[in-house]
Amino acid sequence: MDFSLSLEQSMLCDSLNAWLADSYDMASWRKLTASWPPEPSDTWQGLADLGVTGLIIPDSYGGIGMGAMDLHLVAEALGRHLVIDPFLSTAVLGAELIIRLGDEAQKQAMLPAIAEGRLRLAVAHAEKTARFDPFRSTTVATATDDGLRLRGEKMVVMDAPLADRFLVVAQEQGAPVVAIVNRDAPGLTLNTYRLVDDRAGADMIFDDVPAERLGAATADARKAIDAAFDLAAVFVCAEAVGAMRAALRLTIEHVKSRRQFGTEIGNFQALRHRIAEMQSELSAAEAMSLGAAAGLSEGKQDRMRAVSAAKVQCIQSSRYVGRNAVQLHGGMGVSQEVAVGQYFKRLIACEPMFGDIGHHQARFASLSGRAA
Amino acid sequence: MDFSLSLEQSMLCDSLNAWLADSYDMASWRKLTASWPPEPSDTWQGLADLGVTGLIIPDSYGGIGMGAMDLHLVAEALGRHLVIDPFLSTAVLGAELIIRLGDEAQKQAMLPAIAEGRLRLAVAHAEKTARFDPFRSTTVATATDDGLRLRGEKMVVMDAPLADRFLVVAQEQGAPVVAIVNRDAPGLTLNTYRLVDDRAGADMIFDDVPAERLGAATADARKAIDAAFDLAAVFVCAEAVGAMRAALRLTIEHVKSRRQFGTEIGNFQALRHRIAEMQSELSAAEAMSLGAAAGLSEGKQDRMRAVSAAKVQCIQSSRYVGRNAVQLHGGMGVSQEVAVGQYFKRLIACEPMFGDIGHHQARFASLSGRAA
Amino acid sequence: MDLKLTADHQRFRMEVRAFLQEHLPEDLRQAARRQFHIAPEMMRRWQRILNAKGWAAPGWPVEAGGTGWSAIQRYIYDEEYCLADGPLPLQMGHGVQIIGPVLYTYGTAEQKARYLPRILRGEDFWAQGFSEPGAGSDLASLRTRAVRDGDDWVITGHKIWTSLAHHANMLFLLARTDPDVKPQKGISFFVFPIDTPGVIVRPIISIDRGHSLNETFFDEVRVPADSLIGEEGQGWSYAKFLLGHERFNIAEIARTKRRLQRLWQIAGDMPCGEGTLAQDQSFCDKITALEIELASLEQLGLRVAWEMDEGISNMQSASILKLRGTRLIQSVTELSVEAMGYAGLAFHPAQDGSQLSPPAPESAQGKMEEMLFLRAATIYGGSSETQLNILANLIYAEV
Amino acid sequence: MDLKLTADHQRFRMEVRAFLQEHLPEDLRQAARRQFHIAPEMMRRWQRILNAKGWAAPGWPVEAGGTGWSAIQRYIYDEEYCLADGPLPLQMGHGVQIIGPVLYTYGTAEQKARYLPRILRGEDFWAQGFSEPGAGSDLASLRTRAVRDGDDWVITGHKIWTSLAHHANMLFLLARTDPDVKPQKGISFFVFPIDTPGVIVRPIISIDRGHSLNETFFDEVRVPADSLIGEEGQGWSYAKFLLGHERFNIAEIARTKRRLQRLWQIAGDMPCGEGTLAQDQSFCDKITALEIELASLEQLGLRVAWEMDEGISNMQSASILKLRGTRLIQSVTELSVEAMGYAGLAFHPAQDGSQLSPPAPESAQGKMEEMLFLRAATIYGGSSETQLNILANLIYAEV
Repeated sequence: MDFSLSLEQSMLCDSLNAWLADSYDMASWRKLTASWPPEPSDTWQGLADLGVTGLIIPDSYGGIGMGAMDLHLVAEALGRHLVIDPFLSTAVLGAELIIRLGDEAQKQAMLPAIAEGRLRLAVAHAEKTARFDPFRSTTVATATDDGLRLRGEKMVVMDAPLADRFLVVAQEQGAPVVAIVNRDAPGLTLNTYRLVDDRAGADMIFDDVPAERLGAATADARKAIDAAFDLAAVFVCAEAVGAMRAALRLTIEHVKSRRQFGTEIGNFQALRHRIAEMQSELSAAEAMSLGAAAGLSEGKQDRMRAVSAAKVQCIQSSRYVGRNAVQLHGGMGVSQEVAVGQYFKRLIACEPMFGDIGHHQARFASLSGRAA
Repeated sequence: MDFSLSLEQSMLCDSLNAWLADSYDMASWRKLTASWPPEPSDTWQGLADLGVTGLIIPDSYGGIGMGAMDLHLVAEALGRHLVIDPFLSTAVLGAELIIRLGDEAQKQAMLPAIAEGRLRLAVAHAEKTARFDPFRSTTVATATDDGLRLRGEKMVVMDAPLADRFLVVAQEQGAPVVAIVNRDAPGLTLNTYRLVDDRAGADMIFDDVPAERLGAATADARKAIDAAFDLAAVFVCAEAVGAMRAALRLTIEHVKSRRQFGTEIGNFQALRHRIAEMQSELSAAEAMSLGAAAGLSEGKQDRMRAVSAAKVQCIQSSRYVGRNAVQLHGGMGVSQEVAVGQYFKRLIACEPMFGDIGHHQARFASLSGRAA
Repeated sequence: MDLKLTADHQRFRMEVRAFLQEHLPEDLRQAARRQFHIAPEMMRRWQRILNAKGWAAPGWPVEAGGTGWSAIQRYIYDEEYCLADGPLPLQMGHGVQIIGPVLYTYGTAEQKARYLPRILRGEDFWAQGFSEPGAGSDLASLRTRAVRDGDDWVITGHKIWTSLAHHANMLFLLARTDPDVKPQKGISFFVFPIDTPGVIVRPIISIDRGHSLNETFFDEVRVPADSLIGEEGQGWSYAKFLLGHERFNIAEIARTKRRLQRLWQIAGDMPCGEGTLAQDQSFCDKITALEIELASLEQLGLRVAWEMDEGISNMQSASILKLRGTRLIQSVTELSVEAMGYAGLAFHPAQDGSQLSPPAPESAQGKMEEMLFLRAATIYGGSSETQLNILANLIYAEV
Repeated sequence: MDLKLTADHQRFRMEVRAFLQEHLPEDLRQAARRQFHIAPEMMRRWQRILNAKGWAAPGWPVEAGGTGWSAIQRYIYDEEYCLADGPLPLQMGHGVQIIGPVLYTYGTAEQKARYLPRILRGEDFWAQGFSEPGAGSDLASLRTRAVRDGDDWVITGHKIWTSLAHHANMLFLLARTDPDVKPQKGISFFVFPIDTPGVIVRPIISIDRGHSLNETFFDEVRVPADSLIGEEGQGWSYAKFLLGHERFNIAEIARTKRRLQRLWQIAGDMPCGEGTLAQDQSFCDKITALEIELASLEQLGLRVAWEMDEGISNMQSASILKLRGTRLIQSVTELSVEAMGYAGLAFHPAQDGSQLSPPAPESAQGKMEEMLFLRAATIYGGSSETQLNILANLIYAEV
């Protein structure tokens, strides 16, 4: 057991943090989120140049082959800076699905491209008729001579407006399948919109869209999707931890600078205690999130239990930290002009991703041994 | 709509409060609760002399025929002083069951005796196998030529060690029945113990115990029991409101008198806010409890909804007020020597009575119209 | 003690319900359901309909042109109004609820005649200027000043949170007219047209991407002597006069009752497992807990309404209502967002128009924006922390 | 970073589990399950068993007679110990956990030789005298004084919350030896037999009707010079040295894990509707929420254990563990009482004997008493409010 950073991890964090401080300060963030529809920015190439888009991609496919703990560090840093690049969609969920499910040709075609920053993906999994269960998909894939055909609808596909290709979770004769769809595929319609945290999303309609199956027809797509979603959920937890840390820091700076009734408002004991409780929530979320990252390499039962506990804890902590960060900023907390509100919205956006508090509490309960 | 006290109510409150201040101060309370097994004290006669044991009993049976709102005032006062007399068992639940269900002879025999302080009752309704539903009774009543015979067990019969007679909720061929049992009935065993709040209770075993049916065999015992239990639940809410009020008052006095770090601890903002939140909880509980008392005369649906909302709100408020009252007293809060712990325990004792928070939340939900 | 509504009250409720059923336009109901910020033109139309009925100002006395209703009648009216999806009255500016009462209580006959009828008819749209940057709850520290110059006052300063100032044609504000007395004294109350030279309104976009808030700058704004309301130096006490009633309104009990109905609707529209979220026990438990909190708040609200009618001033209850009411608003709006799942992430204020068919069901439209904007509910009108401070003072003074 | 326990750790866990399975007496397990206060005779017997195994002092270094275990090993040991229903070590007094570390760190060779073996063998039962009436968390304001008189010290004063002093034969306390320096200085650390003339122990019965707390009075208690531990005037810093580790223990993570298992058991034993409370979705949700809180606390605890082994002092984490751990203790014990329904009301401490067959199931025995006593968990060892004060100071100092 070792909680300290390895040399490799320290170097990764240092270079990433330096780049973020430079390229992703609040002013840059505001510029990046100002225009609509969103345009690909050179921040993506910046992340690729740092190696992080290939973080979990094996060396043999041009990545650096690091693990979940390393990804946790990266996610925290990205969350601290409210990064809006399609990192989760491409370098985490997309890459993991390809690694777990793709055939050799697909890996060769896509993984190095992700590592080098040449490929952006979006993963279409949510549907109006299924709450958080990707296997309740009503999007149907039909096998034809030259691949698959897709019919159905997906909603809130994060990063879709920026994606070069899509990975679509569908069902083929009742079994889950992941289909690769090109952006310019005939029959594909995108309705794009901002997400609440100023990332980009879209609803997608598939009207007999040609697609390619990810991996062999015999592969266990269910298992791969389950594992990839758990990795993605931990990424979201870590991102929330980063966002909480930044929101708390902004709040402390605010209460220490703002004066009322002749003193810094940070001196009022009720606010001091609130700050302390926020730190306590952040610590609990961070500890559990790291624990879940470690748990990803355990057996399925332990993995799912740790991930669900982390998601619930992180949502609860996010709510406490986010709400109080806004509250302690006073009126300016609800203004777009002040950064804290953006962190609040990122934390809100993290809630439903890969299962909300109700979903994961129920999953945790179903996995718990009720020992005597 | 009128929240003010009538002249009659003011007089009742004044005389009751004066008597309580005199006969039921903390020193007297400690004396009353010191001995075990409990002995009937003259406080019961004191309450009868004030007229309150006959509060809900009609004039025609020697009572003063007042209503639920008046009872609420009395319950609050009794809660403020942690009264341990069998008031709820006798003058509320017992009297109400007799009023609703009893035949003329039974009313004549028991109601004036209650009003005059000559009769103490205990109502046996809880069983190990049924959580809060008196109609899941496994205590069986069998009709014989000269009344009923009872077989079964009851637990936690409040005030049983002090009771002259028992009203026992049982079932007779699947239908609920209330049976009157004399203290000295053959086949009856009592295992007595203190309750957590220093009232007296007992488990009861009925081994072919002779009993008398309360009311006619054709009477609707279910309806009467339901209504009487709702009245009792509101009484418990009001008692909790009184106990909360006293606990809050003690706590304010404590924080205003205790000094630390060179100032009254009550000046610390975190404690000031806690006190304010306690008052807010108390106000919400009081408002809802009074609303439920008013709701007792509405139709069954509205009555049950108001009572359940009140019980849930009062338990929640009790928890907040009780826990913080102890906490703000510091170490002395967990000592028997200091009054606040006794209030805490009374509030704990109020929780399960006539349905706990889970029971009433579920009941409320089942009654709620989910309007579109 | 008799806590039931009378038969007269029930008849009144039926009258209100019938009127709203017939006269509240469907487009306004829909707008009120879907979005937090409503176009001023729609609000003016509605105000004219209310005025034709004589209900333009539910809180005013008859002689000022109001309904003369008791507080309990207003409580009933508000409940029916909210359940019918009536738009938030403040979307019509601060004329009816804030400046009206100040004018008919402290204004001259001439001021009343000039302003009150225009408010009733929806002709004037009023913005308020109380808060200042950096002052927060410390209202007495305000720095905007008004200096007497001949027959005029010259106002210079900076206000913040001037709601809807960009729609308003009239403005009222507090300014310091005497810097030499203690802070609460020496503050006066002014009203004037917002297009008076020297007034600059700058929008503040809130985190819901909506525009209802503004900063307002006053650069030597010259207004005539009769812009002063009441006595010079008494502005602070007039403002305080408003606060108790405002806290009652901010608690939004009836509106939250409607929000809870909407929440059931959303839950019923969201698939979950084999059924809907409204069939998910764990989620239902969360709604039920909020319904019970609402039930006790309704009881508290009725008591406060009765006290208002009896002339009993209960400062504790006003703070408790504000405190609990705004927390409940936030809990209900947060749970509404939770109900939406992924669909809540799609962010599309009406003015954005960036998509065709929203992923969230009709019942949930506007709920994310509402939740975001209402983070401010525990901040404006005296923050929760301020209410706790006030409460503690009142409680300690009693014991 | 590698957050997994090693294979060595797993082997250690198995060794502990096997030992406890074989050697922890069933009557002690039962006592630990059923009641909060355990007879000293039982504890002494257990201490002798542990000592025979060499595990009498898990936290001590080998040279002092301890196990020399790392903090992570101690964490694992504690978990196995609690899951096996081992009795709370503090029921054996404050020898192993509190005075031992002070003695082996600051005591003279002679003091170590005299006291440590007797602690290990369970021969001495130690009580602590830190708190004073009216001082609360303000430890530095203590007023008990020790005055040098020839070769002796003469101690006069009044201590409160001297846990288990009525079972103890030895006592340690803090007393002021120099009234003229600033409050934190001038405090010294003393140990002496509790039967020294002038010591009077008065019981404090707690709201669970149990007796573990006392007030202790010192009326010119004369103790020899070597009763002083370490340097004169350094007592405050020795006491502070203990606090971090104590906070870790007070969080009772492993014991609460066991409490949650027990809670499932109680729920399974309580009928509810057609089934049991363990089948009631709403109740299960409440347990699950606490299990998740425990899971994150376990992660936090492991990190703190690792930091201890690395020699990293993290004062924030210690306070956070105390804060969250004691809240969780209270939530779990409260929910255990809630689970009992009516049966919880029957109050029967072991010494009462007023009834034959308790209405609550075996799994729930002692739960009401435990809940009541543990209201103190957020008060002792630095109240929650104190932890928040400490935390805020540490956080502000960082930014």
